Amino acid sequence: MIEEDLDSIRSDFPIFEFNPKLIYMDSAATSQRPKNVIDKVTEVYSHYNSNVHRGIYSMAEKVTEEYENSRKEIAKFLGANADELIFTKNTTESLNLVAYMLLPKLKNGVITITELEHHSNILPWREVASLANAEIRTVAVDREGKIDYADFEKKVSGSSVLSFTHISNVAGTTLDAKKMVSAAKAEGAITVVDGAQAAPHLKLNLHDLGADFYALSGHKMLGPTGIGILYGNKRLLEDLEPPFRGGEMVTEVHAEGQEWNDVPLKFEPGTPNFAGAIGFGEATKYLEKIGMNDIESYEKKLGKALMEELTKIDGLEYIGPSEGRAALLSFKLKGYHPHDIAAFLDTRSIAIRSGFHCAQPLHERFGFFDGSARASLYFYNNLDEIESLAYSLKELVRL
Amino acid sequence: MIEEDLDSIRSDFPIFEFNPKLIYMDSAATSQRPKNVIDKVTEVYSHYNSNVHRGIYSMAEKVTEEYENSRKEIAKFLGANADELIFTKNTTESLNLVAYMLLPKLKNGVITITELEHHSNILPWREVASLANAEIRTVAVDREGKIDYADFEKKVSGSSVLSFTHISNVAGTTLDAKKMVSAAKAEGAITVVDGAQAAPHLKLNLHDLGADFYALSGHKMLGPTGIGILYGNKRLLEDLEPPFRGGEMVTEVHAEGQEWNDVPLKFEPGTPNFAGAIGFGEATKYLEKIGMNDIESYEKKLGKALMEELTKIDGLEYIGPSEGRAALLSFKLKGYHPHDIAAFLDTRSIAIRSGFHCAQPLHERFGFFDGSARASLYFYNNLDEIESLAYSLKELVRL
Amino acid sequence: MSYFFIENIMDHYKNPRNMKIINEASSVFGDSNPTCGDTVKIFIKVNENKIEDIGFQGHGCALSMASSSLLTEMVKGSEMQDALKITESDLMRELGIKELGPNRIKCIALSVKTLKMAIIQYLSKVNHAGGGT
Amino acid sequence: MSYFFIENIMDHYKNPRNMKIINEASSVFGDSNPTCGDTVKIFIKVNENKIEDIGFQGHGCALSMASSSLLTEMVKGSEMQDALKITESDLMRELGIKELGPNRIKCIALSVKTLKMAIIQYLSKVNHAGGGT
Ligand SMILES: Cc1ncc(COP(=O)(O)O)c(C=O)c1O
Ligand SMILES: Cc1ncc(COP(=O)(O)O)c(C=O)c1O
Repeated sequence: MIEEDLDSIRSDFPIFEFNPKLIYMDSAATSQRPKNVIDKVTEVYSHYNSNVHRGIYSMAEKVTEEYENSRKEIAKFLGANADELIFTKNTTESLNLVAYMLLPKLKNGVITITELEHHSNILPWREVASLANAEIRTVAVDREGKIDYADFEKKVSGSSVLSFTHISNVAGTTLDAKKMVSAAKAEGAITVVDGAQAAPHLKLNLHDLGADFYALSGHKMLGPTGIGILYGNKRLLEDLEPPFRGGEMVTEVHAEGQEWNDVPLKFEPGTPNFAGAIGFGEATKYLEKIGMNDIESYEKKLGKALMEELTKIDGLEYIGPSEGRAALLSFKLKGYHPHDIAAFLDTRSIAIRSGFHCAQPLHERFGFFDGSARASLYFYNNLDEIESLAYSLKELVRL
Repeated sequence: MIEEDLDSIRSDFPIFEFNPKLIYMDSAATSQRPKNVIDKVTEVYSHYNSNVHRGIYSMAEKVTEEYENSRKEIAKFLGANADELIFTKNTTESLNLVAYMLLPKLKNGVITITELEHHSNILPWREVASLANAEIRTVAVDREGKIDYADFEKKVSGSSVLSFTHISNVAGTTLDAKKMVSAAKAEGAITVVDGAQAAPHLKLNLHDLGADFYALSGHKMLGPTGIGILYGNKRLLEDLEPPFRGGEMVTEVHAEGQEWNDVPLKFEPGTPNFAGAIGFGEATKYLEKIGMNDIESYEKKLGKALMEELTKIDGLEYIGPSEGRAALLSFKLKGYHPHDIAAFLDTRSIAIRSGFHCAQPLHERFGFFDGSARASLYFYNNLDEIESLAYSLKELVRL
Repeated sequence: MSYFFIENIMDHYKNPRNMKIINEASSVFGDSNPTCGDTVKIFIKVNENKIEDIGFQGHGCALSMASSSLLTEMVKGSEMQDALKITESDLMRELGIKELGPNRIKCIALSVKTLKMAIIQYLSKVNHAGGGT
Repeated sequence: MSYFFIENIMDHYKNPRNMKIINEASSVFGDSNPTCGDTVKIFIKVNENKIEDIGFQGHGCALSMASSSLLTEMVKGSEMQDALKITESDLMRELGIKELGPNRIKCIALSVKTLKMAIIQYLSKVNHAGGGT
């Protein structure tokens, strides 16, 4: 049970030791990292630092083994196979990579996204759409930030690609990804899921989910910065051409022509962030130890409390569903600019984000033209911190 | 003087403490990293870990400041301005990025490279050439692996882009980059320099060099993994469109259209490897402390000794110039496969690389069809280690 | 100290000076900070090289509103040349802020930039018209 | 222990067994390991489901050559079905290697893969010809 172990869990995170007063509520932007992850990165650099894949001296073999074991560890965590995981630097690179991979299939096609998307799941598609003369359709959401399924069915029909976020980083809505994926597959569409906010919080089984591609960031789930994943269906990965090229992803290069390496290496040009990848493997081990099911149910409680406490405040409006939300809340407070809210909370050691959270169209959809203040929690937060947040907001209103 | 300080220099590198017998001669693949760099990464994660650029709470301001100060530090090191440096994950991404940036300018154009190139400076150009129906020309090298300037002048004439390596990672040749850049500019070509092997070893002044783009990797110059740089001429960066897109690189996104952020952020979509970038700043500080001029002259000595000692061995053939070479040597030994050389040296704690070093066309050019064994040194190596290498190779030959 | 507890700032935020439209303005310029939605519009009335009157309208966080208000006070009645010299750090000093992180400087920079543009626009208009005042 | 000091390996490398071309082979298959330039070609002569004779030609590092040589010894005279079952780790055991890193496994895998392909090619030829031996 996380609640009982919280003191011990928090003591695994050096930042809370360094800054005991810190109430960190910006985990949707980037999470904190436990000691085992930080130490692992140091271990790589201090014990067997050398480049992966090509060297045959002992250190090079050791680092290659650690790198590939980490890929296996992450695959197990995600319910996928290791050779379906491409290491990228973040979700954004993963989404650009898949968009460029699919470019040859998109000529005059239809790309369907939703109103909930992060800029990283909008802009790459706009780019390839303009290169391929494809159409972009946007599925509407209702007043609670939930997918309008009638509109979804209309829009997905005839789509070449469906790409949508698994959990919205603003509204906190969790989409029924399995249902949407199978509807899209029935239409013959390739399915892409932006899992940046889901992978840190949900127990995933990508094979069961059935999406062709799934993108995520290590830094949002306890891992080092500069490491992400693009999961891809093996058959598609084998068929598609690598849009980004260089060393390590080829087996042969001659004056004329070249041969790609096997999947997934064919999509990993250049020296990878091997220390980051190995650290990310440690992060998933840590999450497994806590248990993703426990995390899910504990965070449900946090999400509920967050909404209940904050909606008691006069003049507060929020985006998203009133029930079943992720442990985050994007809100505005009448008479206070979101920046001022964040700056005031900072004086109380509470770290929350203000702005558009890279999802401006969604804010505009809900009339939040100044953006919002967003508190986003993770399993290392607790109910007391939510109370402190509510208390400080009331303080601000009284100021 | 590096020679006198070498004990103290080596003690800055935790890996030599962990493995005192290690003779590391694979720095062209990736360098070792000093304690200040490793500690800085830990500091970021433990003291002010939060996402850069958007947050306004204290930790977010602190990390943003560190990130941008690091960019300034690196700019100073390179003789460039901070707003001309784009953070990427490695040289390969930098070269893919510039190739895709230039794609709209390449229609039916001419891209000129050289026979010395690493796969990362060949394959991205082949890709954009095929998309833009451009021609690729390859400047020949002579028997010593030096540019054939007559051929260069012929090929550069009428080129849209000239892209070449500053130092060859196989032949150890240093190209006269300034001369080549100005010849290409006179032809109206855009110039791109692959500085992966030069930036760690030469005192650079990018403004003086005058190239439009310059690519490099942090991990080859004491920095963390997963961080690289693409330097770009400010005016060009302002004119060119960002091929990779997502959060952080836009100021406005609406249901229709978007506005790019200022240069260089417009080319940095998604959460950057901020811990890596901050660590890279520390790495350049360390290099400044040692002094790039000292590094250059000390490494000249190492390069000379390496060649002199190794060419004494019967049956050894190498690629590259006999004089003025970088501190690396790619060689073969009659009767011994390069893998066997590397594997044998590993039993003597000597780490060198065997294979094609991501430059297969160059190996084929010189008839090295099995690849080569390559010893590549950095300022933390010394003459004794070169002697040990030579001694062990003689041991192998006697075996 | 956070700007929340600097009286000068909170006073300017809650009681902004010169928050008005000037109908017969010599120059009007508006700009915005799209990453946070802040907007500001500055009106100046010039007489013999002096900013005789100034007004602003806007919308944004306390810091951006207070700095716009204070800036109008600082330049009212001064020569345009002097007004052009005012930097973000002058404004910070006047506001009583010691330090400001890179993500918040933008909130102050907006009014400084906008005033500059209003003046430059005025000067180039006058020049194009073929002579000084 | 490094393979350099394993006598069995060095013996096979320096005195490869069955390094020959079989002109009247039942199946011939060649493959290469392009990342290091290693090549191997395997010839098998089949009689009543048995590998009556086997030869190889090749070029590469000690590990890849020794493992090709040993592999031919291991399967000579055995049933094709049994030969198909041999894995990299069987070969490692026979060679006397305890561990092999991910970047070197390929050197051993090449001969195992090539033999497998030679057999499969033979079997599918026979099947297409419409019957067994
Ligand atoms: C000359 C040259 N260019 C490019 C690269 C690619 O660097 P990275 O693998 O860091 O992308 C290398 C490194 O191997 C190199 O030596
Ligand atoms: C839903 C969603 N998609 C994509 C991203 C982009 O992630 P990254 O910045 O790690 O590339 C984020 C993170 O902000 C996100 O919340």
